[in-house]
Amino acid sequence: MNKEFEPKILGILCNWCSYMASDLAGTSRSQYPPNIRVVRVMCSGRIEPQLILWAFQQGADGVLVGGCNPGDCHYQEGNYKALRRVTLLKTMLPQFGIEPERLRLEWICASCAEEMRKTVEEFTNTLCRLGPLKVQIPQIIPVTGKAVVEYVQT
Amino acid sequence: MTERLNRHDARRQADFDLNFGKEVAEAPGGENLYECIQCGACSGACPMSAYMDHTPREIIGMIRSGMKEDVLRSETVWLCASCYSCTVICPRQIKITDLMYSLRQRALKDNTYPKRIPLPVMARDFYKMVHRHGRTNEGRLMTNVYLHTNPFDLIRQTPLALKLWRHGRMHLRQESVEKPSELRDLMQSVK
Amino acid sequence: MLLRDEFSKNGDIRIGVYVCDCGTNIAGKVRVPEVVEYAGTLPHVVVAKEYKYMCSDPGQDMIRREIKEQKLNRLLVAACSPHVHEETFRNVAAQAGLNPFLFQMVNIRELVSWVTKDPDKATAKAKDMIRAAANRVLFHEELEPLKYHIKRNVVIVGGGIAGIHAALLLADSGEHVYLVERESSIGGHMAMFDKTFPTLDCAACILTPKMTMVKSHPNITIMSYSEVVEVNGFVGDFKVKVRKKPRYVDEENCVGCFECIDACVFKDARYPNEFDFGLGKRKPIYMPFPQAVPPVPVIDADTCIEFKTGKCPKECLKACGERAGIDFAQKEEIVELEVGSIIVATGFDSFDPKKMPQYGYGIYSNVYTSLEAERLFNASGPTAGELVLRDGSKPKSVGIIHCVGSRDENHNRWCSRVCCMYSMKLAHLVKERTNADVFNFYIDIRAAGKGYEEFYNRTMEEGVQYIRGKVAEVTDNAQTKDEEGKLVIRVEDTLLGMIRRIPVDMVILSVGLEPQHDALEVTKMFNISCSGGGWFMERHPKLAPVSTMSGGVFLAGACQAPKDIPDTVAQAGAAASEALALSHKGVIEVEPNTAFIDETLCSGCQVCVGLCPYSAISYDQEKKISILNQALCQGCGVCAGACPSGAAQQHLFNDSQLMAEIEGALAGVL
Amino acid sequence: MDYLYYPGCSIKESGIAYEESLTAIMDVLNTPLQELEDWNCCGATTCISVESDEAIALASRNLALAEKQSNSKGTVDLVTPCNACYLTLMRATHYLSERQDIAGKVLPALDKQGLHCDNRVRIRHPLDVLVNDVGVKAISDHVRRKLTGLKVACYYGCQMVRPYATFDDPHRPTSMDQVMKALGAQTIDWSLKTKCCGAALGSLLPDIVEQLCHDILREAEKRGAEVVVTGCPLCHFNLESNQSAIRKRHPDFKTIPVAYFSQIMGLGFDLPPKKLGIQRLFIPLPASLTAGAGKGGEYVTA
Amino acid sequence: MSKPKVAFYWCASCGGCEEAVVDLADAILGVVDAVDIVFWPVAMDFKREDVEALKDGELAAGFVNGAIRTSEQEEMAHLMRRKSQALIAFGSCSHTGGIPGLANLYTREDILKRVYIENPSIVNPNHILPQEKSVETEGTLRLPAFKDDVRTLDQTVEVDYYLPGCPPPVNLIVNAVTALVEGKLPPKGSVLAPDVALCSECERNATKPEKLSMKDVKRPHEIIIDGENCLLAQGVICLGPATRSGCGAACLNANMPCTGCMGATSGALDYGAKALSAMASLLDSNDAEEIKSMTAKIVDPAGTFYRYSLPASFLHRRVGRPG
Repeated sequence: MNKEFEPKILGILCNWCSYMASDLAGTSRSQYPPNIRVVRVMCSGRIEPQLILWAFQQGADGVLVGGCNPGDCHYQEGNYKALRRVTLLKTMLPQFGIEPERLRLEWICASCAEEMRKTVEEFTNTLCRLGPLKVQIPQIIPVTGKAVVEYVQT
Repeated sequence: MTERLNRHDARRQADFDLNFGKEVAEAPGGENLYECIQCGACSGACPMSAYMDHTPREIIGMIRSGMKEDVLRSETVWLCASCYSCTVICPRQIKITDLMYSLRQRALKDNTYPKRIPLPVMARDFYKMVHRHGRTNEGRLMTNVYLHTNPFDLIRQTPLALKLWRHGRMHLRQESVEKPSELRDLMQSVK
Repeated sequence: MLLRDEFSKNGDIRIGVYVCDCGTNIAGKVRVPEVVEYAGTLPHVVVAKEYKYMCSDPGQDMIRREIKEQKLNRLLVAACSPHVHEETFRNVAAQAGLNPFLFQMVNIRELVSWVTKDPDKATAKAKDMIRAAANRVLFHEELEPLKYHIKRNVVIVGGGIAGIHAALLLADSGEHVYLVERESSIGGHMAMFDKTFPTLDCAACILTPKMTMVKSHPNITIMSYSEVVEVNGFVGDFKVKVRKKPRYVDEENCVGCFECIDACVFKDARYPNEFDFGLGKRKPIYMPFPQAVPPVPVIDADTCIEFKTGKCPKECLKACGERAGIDFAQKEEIVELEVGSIIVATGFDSFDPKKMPQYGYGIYSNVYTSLEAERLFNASGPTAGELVLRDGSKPKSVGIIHCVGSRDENHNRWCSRVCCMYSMKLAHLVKERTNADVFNFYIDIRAAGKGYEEFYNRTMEEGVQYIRGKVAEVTDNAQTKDEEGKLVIRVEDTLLGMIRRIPVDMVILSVGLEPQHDALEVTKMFNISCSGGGWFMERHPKLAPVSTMSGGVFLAGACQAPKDIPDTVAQAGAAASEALALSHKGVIEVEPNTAFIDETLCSGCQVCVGLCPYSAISYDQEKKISILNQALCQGCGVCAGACPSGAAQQHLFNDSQLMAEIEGALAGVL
Repeated sequence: MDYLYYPGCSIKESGIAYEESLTAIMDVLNTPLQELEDWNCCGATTCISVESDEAIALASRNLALAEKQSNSKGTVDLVTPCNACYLTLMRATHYLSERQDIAGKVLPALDKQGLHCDNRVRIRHPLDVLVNDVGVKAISDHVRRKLTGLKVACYYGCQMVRPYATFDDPHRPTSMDQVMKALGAQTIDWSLKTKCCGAALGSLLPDIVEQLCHDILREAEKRGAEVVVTGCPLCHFNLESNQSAIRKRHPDFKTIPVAYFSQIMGLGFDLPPKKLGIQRLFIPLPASLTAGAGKGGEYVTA
Repeated sequence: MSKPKVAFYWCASCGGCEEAVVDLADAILGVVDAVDIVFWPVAMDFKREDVEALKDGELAAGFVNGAIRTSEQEEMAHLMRRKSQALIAFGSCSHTGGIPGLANLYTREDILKRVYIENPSIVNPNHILPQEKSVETEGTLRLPAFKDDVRTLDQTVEVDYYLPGCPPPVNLIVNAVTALVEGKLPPKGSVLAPDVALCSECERNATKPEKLSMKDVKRPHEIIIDGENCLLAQGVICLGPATRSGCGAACLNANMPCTGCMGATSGALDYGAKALSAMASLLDSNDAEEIKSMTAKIVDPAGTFYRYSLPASFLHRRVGRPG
């Protein structure tokens, strides 16, 4: 285990449950590793692989997707959509040499501050064990005079 | 107990060691120690509690308060029969039986175990026998224990021993594993 | 898409960053001046300021002033959770003439200063989060809040004391209320009780008048023997489907004479009455209790001979005669209601003590639950208020065991809050009716209410024995003569530090409260969530205790957490006034975080159509693309997440905003 | 299914009749037990009173041996008839999966000796196997001598059902009752099925243990049991050997035979009493139960 | 006035793109009329030196197909860039990496080992691998360097236009050449194909059920595909919803699912991620185990969703971690 290594975690959290749980972790002053950066979405059903892979490309060593417990989704079934996407994405990550443990889907209810704390702590430990993830990509050479990223429209 | 305290003396905080509770909580069985609500369900369920100097609930309270001496010299931890009634009934899921084991270990290590009851001696004799042979022999074990505690008991138990012998329920041969030294190495390497 | 450089070229984005100290809440961990200095170096940031309390008047004034002076067109406040002050600062922006959705809140309190030990790391994390937001706001656009008209009807789910009280309040203020109750009578648990603590009012005397008022109120429609099966729509405009179960007695035609019950071919009541937990008996056609509302009998198809064999002489039908109240052909019916708000008052279940076999419930006949005991004490209960055991004898000693199923990690971890008090009440009633010896076994006495401690003292004076200790077991194993034929309670008397065995004739288990067995389905139906243990979750534990995360859905009573009657009634009143405030406002504004579909990009693949939980997306046969109805969209973003071509997007959470935010969040060196 | 068999030290001595009868009935039921080679003492509740890591290592060695000896690549069933061994081995599996600190020491130490513990061993009590694998139906199919009318008190003791076991209820277990009923016997309904007999304190604190045993035996007697049936060598020893002392203190107490459930099953299967170690009991079973057994003699209730 | 000069070059690709030019059939005559082809290794005998001899920017357009894997391809890409006014990435491989791009799931070392040592049809007892330079008695032999990864054309040089497809559909090529000749090209950076996904031109789109979902995942060989109905509704992964149109749904007309050669529309930044998200969202189950067993049926997710676009994806290649 690399003691020096401070993993970066991106948490994409559902507004109604896991984000509330992090809020509650704050109000209850539970202390957890500062390695997580949080992006709030209204529902885990908004979270898509493109955001997750983007996070890995941008330097995240792990991505935590937080949604409501099955059956508790504020938008009825958004969390199940997240479950489907994450499940399929996890089968693909190893092909890219990325350990599936680096992507974590957790159901953390709004009152589960302790679970939130534990999750971040555990995840940080897991990532310390796995070591850093270094995605290296070639720059796209932009057409002179116009900012272009990726494919550009007609 | 070292000396009987005067009932009218207040217990002074200086005699208490708050770190003791933390240490016990670290060891196996101590997991939920600080969640105890002193409800007494453990003591109520315990078949031995009526014979103990402190009930299991009191022991937990004493650990948390830091009454190290009193706890480690208490007979309670040795009277536990390992029936686990307390563990399954505890509303805070404290593993009280396992807690008793870790207190026994501590008492043996610190040499503060109560000398009046034979149980600590038996624990050591049993441990030594397993250490030496890898298996135990009931007859020999009890002989050792009685010799180390009260040899008169040996005489008192003779009729029972004879009865067991007559019914083919006692062997004198010390059974052992194939290579006791390997077993000793195993135990040595986790120390 | 992500044309970041376009902004840098334009140079017309002007961001103001305001970092709050929150006293020492933030500044105690995060080095705010350093963060402010850093924020000032971020692209497009033209001003970065620190202030002690950004949400205070001077703080707000400063922001308003600077938005104008510095011509800010993006606003960023780094302070507490958006759940606390997002609304505040959106208003500040709006007051200064800035579209409120060009604002972004950065949570550096709950997510940073309160959860991080190390000041260096807290400071670094705060910087990262501000950078993420500064990245994100580049892609914000002006939006208008969505406005909806609110319907004035209210549906109340659950006809216990909470539902009854809320219904009367709303109805008196002129709103029309549908009171849906799944049992055949309203009244709930309170109707089972004999007396109520601590004043010992007779429950029936205070409840039944209210039940009658509900019955006769022109603004209340009682839908008993009915259940909500589906809820659609949103705040102001819910469509609620209710299933009316057939009771085989026509509510319109029935005059409440009960001649049908007398006439039933079963001369004696022989089936266990569920309302009495089987301690009393009923006929196949029955009233659960005499004061039931509506006062209309119900036929239990499982026990009625006509339903079982079709060969009953149907004496009930004959007795009813021209009144034509009996209707064997009645069918289940689905009724759809349109309402503006919903009050969920579904109450609680009691813990099943069979899960704790050490207490002998279901094994020894003289072990009762507290609710069974309530029925025994009730004057209109199975024993007409006499406390007698199953063999007809009066107990000479009674043990009341508190916290059964409560405060126990193996079962329910919470304190059920009412058991201490009702156990004292039962102890008092035992004393009053039988003068038996009463032992109450408790872990802690929780008597924190008006007059509660006094009631505790009163029962002690009456001679009730209080033994502090959680009972280990109730057994019929007698070890001495005086224990023969008795139930023996084994317990550590923790105050005396000794193990005791106490023989009694009757054991009452003070069972805890737990969420209704089908609470989970209820949360799904009403789109609300559960907090720990399955109790329905309020929007905020202190500041919005009866609201839920779903707009227009309110909570009343024990469905939210265990409560006694005074608290339940108070909360029902609060829920009613929330519903009333909503309907009086007439119009509601909601955050425009709805989805939209870029028509030029959409191929009409219809992946999104089936995924939308609100059926807000449909396929347009003419245009051959998918169309989104903003009015139905609730803003989950599932469509945006699934859309394979990026045509479906979500306002405030579009791809560019989220990716820019992620990029900013991760750009720091940890 | 293959079952490895961990006898434990007591079974080889005072509890020898348990082994004899268990082997006999398992053979009848076509569920032979294969003894674990080179097993060592589980450490009982005593070693862990001295040193916990060593105690877990000691018990875990048996688990590793079982994994080695078994043909199965998946779960290995290790049957142990002694309640204390059952608990101790089960505790080792729990500690290894729950306490990382202990597993971190024990597993490498085992590795050094070429032994591996992959958490594949499932500790089974014979009653668990009989009720859940063999099945009550199969047992009653093998009954050759129906014990109709025999009143037995099933005594389970503590460690068979607490705290780790999941095959039966920790307060009101029924597996032994089911087995006895399958033989045609009648079981008494009592609340002391899992009350502690004093366990290992037996020989050292005779006064206390006598009293505990007296409570149990007297209740069984009072409820009309003709024999107390156990599934643990230590329970058997305590309940049986203390009776003479109890009688001295409580003259109204008679005696009541104490047998292993496997012995009673053997009698129901009409096996010769000798093969079941019946002669090793201090207090003889009712003559009606043993007379004619093994020779096709019908059981006639007294 | 002389005709505009154009050149074609072939990097890491299968040759199908060259075929596509030939497939212009009659239309090619028009092309030859309109332009002067000065370099086309597959069809005409011009050499690299001939291109080097041109003035910079002398080519009106350079068409490069194939991905960039070797040093030679990289050099040629730079050469074509220098000589062309408009450099056009022609076909999936140069656009987004194409099939050769799937090699990015393996390291360079793994590939060489597999091809030259482990391959059962290879006899190479001394485990000799290709060398950039090898000295033989006849002299020193040189081979282009096999680079560490596969890159798209625009990860190598600036690209002005993209003609997507594997190979690009004939009508798109004609449109592009016509626009070039007429000087009516769109802004630089454009993809010369419609910016809307394939469902828009797929006849089966009309057959979709009201709520589209996949009850199970089937590979095309596992079922008899119904020729009329939407493949997704039949449980077959069809990437039409995520893929740019312009091909006339050619594969669908041959009763096979779209595998995504045309790449993403402008609304998606990572083709595979978007496609994966859509397919996963359609799986008709809320049960974790069931979802697992359904996703397990997609045996090669990276190959399924990034068949033509791995090098252009966010992750670009298998992640190599330090240490």
